[in-house]
Amino acid sequence: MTSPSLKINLAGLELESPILTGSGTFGYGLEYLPIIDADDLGALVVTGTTWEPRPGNPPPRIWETPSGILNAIGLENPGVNVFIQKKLPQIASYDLPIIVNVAGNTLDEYAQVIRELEKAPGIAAYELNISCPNVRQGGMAFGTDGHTAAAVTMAAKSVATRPIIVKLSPNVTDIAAIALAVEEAGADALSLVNTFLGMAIDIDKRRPVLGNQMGGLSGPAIRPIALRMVWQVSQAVTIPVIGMGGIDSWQAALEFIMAGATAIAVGTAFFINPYVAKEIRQGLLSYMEREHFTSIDQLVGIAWQ
Amino acid sequence: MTSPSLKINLAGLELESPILTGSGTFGYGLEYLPIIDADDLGALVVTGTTWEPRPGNPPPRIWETPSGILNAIGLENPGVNVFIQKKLPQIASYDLPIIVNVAGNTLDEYAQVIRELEKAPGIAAYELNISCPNVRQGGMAFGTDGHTAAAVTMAAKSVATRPIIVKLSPNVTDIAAIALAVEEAGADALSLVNTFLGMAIDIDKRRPVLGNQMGGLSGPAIRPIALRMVWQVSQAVTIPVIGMGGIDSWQAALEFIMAGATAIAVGTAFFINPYVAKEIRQGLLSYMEREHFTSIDQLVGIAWQ
Amino acid sequence: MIIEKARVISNSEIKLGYYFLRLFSPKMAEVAEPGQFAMLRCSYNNTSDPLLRRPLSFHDASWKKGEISFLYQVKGKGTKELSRLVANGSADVMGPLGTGFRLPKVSPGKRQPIAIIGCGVGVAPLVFLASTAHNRGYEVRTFIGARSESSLLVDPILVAKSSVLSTATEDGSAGYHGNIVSLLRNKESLVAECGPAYVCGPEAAMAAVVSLCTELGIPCQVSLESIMACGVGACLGCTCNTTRSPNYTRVCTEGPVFDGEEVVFCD
Amino acid sequence: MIIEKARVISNSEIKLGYYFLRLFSPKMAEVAEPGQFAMLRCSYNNTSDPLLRRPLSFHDASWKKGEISFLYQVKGKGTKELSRLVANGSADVMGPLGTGFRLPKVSPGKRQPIAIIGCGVGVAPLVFLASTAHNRGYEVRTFIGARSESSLLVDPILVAKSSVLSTATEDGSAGYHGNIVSLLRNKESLVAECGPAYVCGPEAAMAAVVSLCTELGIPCQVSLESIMACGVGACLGCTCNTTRSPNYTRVCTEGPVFDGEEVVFCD
Ligand SMILES: Cc1cc2nc3c(=O)[nH]c(=O)nc-3n(C[C@H](O)[C@H](O)[C@H](O)COP(=O)(O)OP(=O)(O)OC[C@H]3O[C@@H](n4cnc5c(N)ncnc54)[C@H](O)[C@@H]3O)c2cc1C
Ligand SMILES: Cc1cc2nc3c(=O)[nH]c(=O)nc-3n(C[C@H](O)[C@H](O)[C@H](O)COP(=O)(O)OP(=O)(O)OC[C@H]3O[C@@H](n4cnc5c(N)ncnc54)[C@H](O)[C@@H]3O)c2cc1C
Ligand SMILES: Cc1cc2nc3c(=O)[nH]c(=O)nc-3n(C[C@H](O)[C@H](O)[C@H](O)COP(=O)(O)O)c2cc1C
Ligand SMILES: Cc1cc2nc3c(=O)[nH]c(=O)nc-3n(C[C@H](O)[C@H](O)[C@H](O)COP(=O)(O)O)c2cc1C
Ligand code: FES
Ligand code: FES
Repeated sequence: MTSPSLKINLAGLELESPILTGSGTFGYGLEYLPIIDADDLGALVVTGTTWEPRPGNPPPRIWETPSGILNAIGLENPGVNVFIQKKLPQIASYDLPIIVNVAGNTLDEYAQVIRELEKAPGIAAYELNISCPNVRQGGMAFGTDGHTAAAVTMAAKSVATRPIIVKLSPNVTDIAAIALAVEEAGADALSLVNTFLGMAIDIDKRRPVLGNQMGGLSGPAIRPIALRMVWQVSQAVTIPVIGMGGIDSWQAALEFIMAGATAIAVGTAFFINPYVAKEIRQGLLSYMEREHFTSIDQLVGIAWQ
Repeated sequence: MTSPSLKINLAGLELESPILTGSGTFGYGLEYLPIIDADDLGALVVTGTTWEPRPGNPPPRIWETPSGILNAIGLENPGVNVFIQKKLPQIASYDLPIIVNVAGNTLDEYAQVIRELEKAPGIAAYELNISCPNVRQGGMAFGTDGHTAAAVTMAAKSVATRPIIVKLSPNVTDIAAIALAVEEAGADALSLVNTFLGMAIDIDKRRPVLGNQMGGLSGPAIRPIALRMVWQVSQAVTIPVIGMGGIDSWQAALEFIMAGATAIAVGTAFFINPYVAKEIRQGLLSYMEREHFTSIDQLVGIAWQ
Repeated sequence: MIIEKARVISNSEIKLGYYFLRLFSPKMAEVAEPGQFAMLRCSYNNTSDPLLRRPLSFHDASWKKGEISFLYQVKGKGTKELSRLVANGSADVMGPLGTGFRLPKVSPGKRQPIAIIGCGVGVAPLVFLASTAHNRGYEVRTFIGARSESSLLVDPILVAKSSVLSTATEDGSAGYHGNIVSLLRNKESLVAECGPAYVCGPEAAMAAVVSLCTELGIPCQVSLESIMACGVGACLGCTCNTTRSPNYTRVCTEGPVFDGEEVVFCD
Repeated sequence: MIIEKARVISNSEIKLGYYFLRLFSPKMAEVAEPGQFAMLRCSYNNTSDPLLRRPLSFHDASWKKGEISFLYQVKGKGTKELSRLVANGSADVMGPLGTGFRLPKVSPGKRQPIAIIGCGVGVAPLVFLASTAHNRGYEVRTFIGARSESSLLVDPILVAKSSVLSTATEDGSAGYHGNIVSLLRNKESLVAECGPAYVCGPEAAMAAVVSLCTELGIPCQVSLESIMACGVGACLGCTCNTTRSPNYTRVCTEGPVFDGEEVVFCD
């Protein structure tokens, strides 16, 4: 018997593995790729990129909570031009499809960043971050309303020749409705979820712990909610869904795939276990062999089919 | 020096302690009150009560997740009449203010249940459950829209002589807006949060784990999100807020109070540690003594004041 | 009901993946009854994963020694944490909980035979029952099944208290070659004389044994499992389907022991 | 950078609340440098609270023995979990990480004095530095401060490698009565001759020592702390304010050791 296949087609991209990196948790890959096996990954989703360089939020930026972390990085990044000139050539050497996470303050800024990225080679797709909870104009406002979410999507589509993945915010009443609006606006794929807006208070200082007061909650704590959203959205739309939120094992990855995710992304878990992508890949393969699945596609959405 | 005071006034109710029980996690108090010290509690919030008896959802109803649990009890309860005749007289012996959590399928049902409860003695207030995620018509639909939330509140106010506390759903885009709508509709206090809609998948059976497919996530996992909501809501409204979501220690309770909660409720933590209310009470008192606060009121919202 | 941090007397791996935990808890030892259980906290130092306590049946309780014991299989993260308990450390334990086994009334002077039927780690609660029954003058006939030798738990107390002890494994690696039902059929005459049969094991095995008991015309009691949050009846999370009441029944309070015929097994 | 499950050689409480952890990790022992750190996983068996690894500086590393060691204070749930590690168990460790201390270039034959200034558990990373410096021919002058005797960590290696070792406690329960700055002022002539001063301790103490060094005209290096998620530079979570770059600087990668004058201490 030939070994089962983990290949997927994601909005036209042929990926060798359904395991992606969560934007912002893997930097530009330059820290982790030297120590892990790039073959375990299907694509690299890099840190949120904006037009101008951004300094990010004041520290502290990270706070641990039960089974989760709050982060308030605040989209620190060197801006799209430095990204193209300095970072992109370095990542290119790893021969992985690169998906650039794009953020902006205005509709125009999203389009502007993408226009710039269009000129650069070696980018597979864009992921629109309309869901960053950590900067006032960091996107979350765009992601919590169907109309604006659709507007950003259209603005991006109108300038992009590469696929547009829209990353949804979980801080909404009806994520399926927003997913549908974004699909109608032309999105090629969806990714969900970004972090949940949360906070912690330092009871000695009697002030919020984070420099930015609020931050985004990620990690295993949010997994049950993220999974529910993937379940709802993947049944509502026809475009593929990239599922994420607290995935730290092959079992958790499989839950998301069975709930309807075509691909999954690992974020916070890399911090604790840089080998997690390999463990997930091997776990999925063993499961498929044991249960006689030949292609990972057969498992996508199997829990509601 | 006299010892600091934990007394609070909650929508006209004078409570000896700001520590309440989360509805549905403490039954009718009959299991826990015999083994703990009732004096640690300010009031007893009993399980959701509906007009008709409800059998609840098929098992499994509970599933543990990282630092949280999913529950899909489905409002199992004997109905308002059995509650009044059988349960209420039993609880009354503990001499604690009793807050009845009320749920219904329709606006009328909420009113109908309250009308019935109005006839019974020994009830301090009502908590409207417009946020139960576990039954199709269990309230969450009422709690995710400002207009319907206001309508339920008005329906309840029109028949109630006792204070109305409205329990908000966290499964919304803008919880402060819903809080405001409910305040305008006449609510005397707010409680938040109810559970987050979530799910888990059994990868062996390839089906959702819970009999009801989805359930409500509670426990420490949700604390950062719940705290953020209490922070936002308590700054938006002028009525008092009862904060809850993952409180399992005096430090966590204090975070909610500093974020603006006049009272707090403990839910899931009772399952693990039935003595948690005492630990919270003693911890708050020691903190206040150490830091020279004379009344817990002085700490309410101190983190944003 | 008692909640306390009890001193660990010992916690040792008696067979690969199976642990035997002894706690010093005189108060609980005095009141615990066979078939009742305790909820053990698995997280310490303010950590919250694993969050919930885990239910374990009393394997034995001795008011003389002030000791309670548990026999458990390491399954997931809760029992894995329990396996890290060390002698003289402490275990946060809450119990006794639930409604245990009921022994039949017998005519004076009669040595009533009862059947103890356990599969895998289902043997755990039956040990306490066997020794209690034996001490009260019943004759204990024990039938133990397991997938294979590695999960066959032949407890020394059971051996000591039983007049008959038969074992079976599905793969034939020890005892009779076959599942628990075929073992019981093989010993049918011994079983059919018994007052109640007391059954604990995987749900499918219990369902099959209940059918057999009905066929043989003997009453039986089963100890059910269910995922539990509170363990005391407050959360309504552990309900199972029975013919007893109009609605669901709480395993932690009305159970975990039920009459075989009132349980609605799902298949 | 290495990630491995290293065998625990020992993990013992050397002083109330302070532990000394020795791991067998030949690969890490060979490359670790003074001032670098490792990230230790505190949760096992798929539990996720505490979630993040915890950063600990190398207290020592011996490529000869294939051993690395850590000196840590139990603060919260992560270090509490670490304190449960037992000999022959394993610890999941990732390192070496970060940029460590830099020793000054010295003219051949000269025995350059350096100052080692540690407060509380801030002593931990300085031990490795002291022995390395001593072995490379520097003269090590050591100044240790603490709130009181119970948190004064006078490490035997430090004692052995230092030509001068002075201690101070704020409450006077041991050594000089006063804080670290007043101790240094008291020994000003000894300090002022030093090549860099190497400082580690609470932020306020480090800020005060940096001022003093500026005043005395000697360079200094400080080891900063920050809450870290990844420890490798990927998450941008650990940044601190420095004069070095236009933006924030990562403590885990550009640091944890910085030149005293480039750090912007917040007060
Ligand atoms: C009344 C009662 C008495 C019990 N007595 C014993 C005993 O004496 N010895 C013994 O070894 N086991 C006993 N069990 C089962 C034991 O409680 C579970 O094996 C244990 O809770 C699993 O926890 P875990 O964290 O190791 O596994 P988890 O990681 O939580 O789960 C592993 C597997 O066990 C199942 N499971 C999880 N929690 C429970 C639960 N509360 N009840 C049943 N299944 C569960 C899950 O569905 C999963 O498939 C008893 C259960 C009950 C309800
Ligand atoms: C580069 C570096 C090297 C270190 N070396 C040592 C060492 O050799 N010995 C030693 O005892 N300690 C050292 N620390 C500090 C140690 O990492 C923290 O004490 C530890 O992470 C606390 O974890 P906890 O779970 O016990 O406490 P928690 O419950 O997480 O927190 C307790 C307190 O510690 C603070 N804290 C939490 N995480 C960190 C963190 N990552 N860094 C700083 N403060 C934190 C919190 O704000 C809180 O006030 C070092 C820190 C860094 C950044
Ligand atoms: C430190 C950190 C930085 C992040 N930065 C970004 C970002 O720049 N853009 C983005 O779309 N999502 C960002 N995220 C969200 C993650 O990509 C992911 O959606 C989220 O963390 C949930 O997945 P997880 O639980 O596996 O981490 C960030 C998350 C973390 C923890
Ligand atoms: C088992 C269970 C049953 C619950 N039943 C109700 C209910 O009947 N009515 C209600 O308003 N909330 C109900 N809740 C929600 C809790 O009251 C509380 O809002 C929520 O669990 C968050 O708090 P916690 O994290 O402290 O548990 C229930 C929660 C649990 C875990
Ligand atoms: S476990 Fe809570 S009612 Fe049974
Ligand atoms: S801890 Fe992640 S960048 Fe420093």
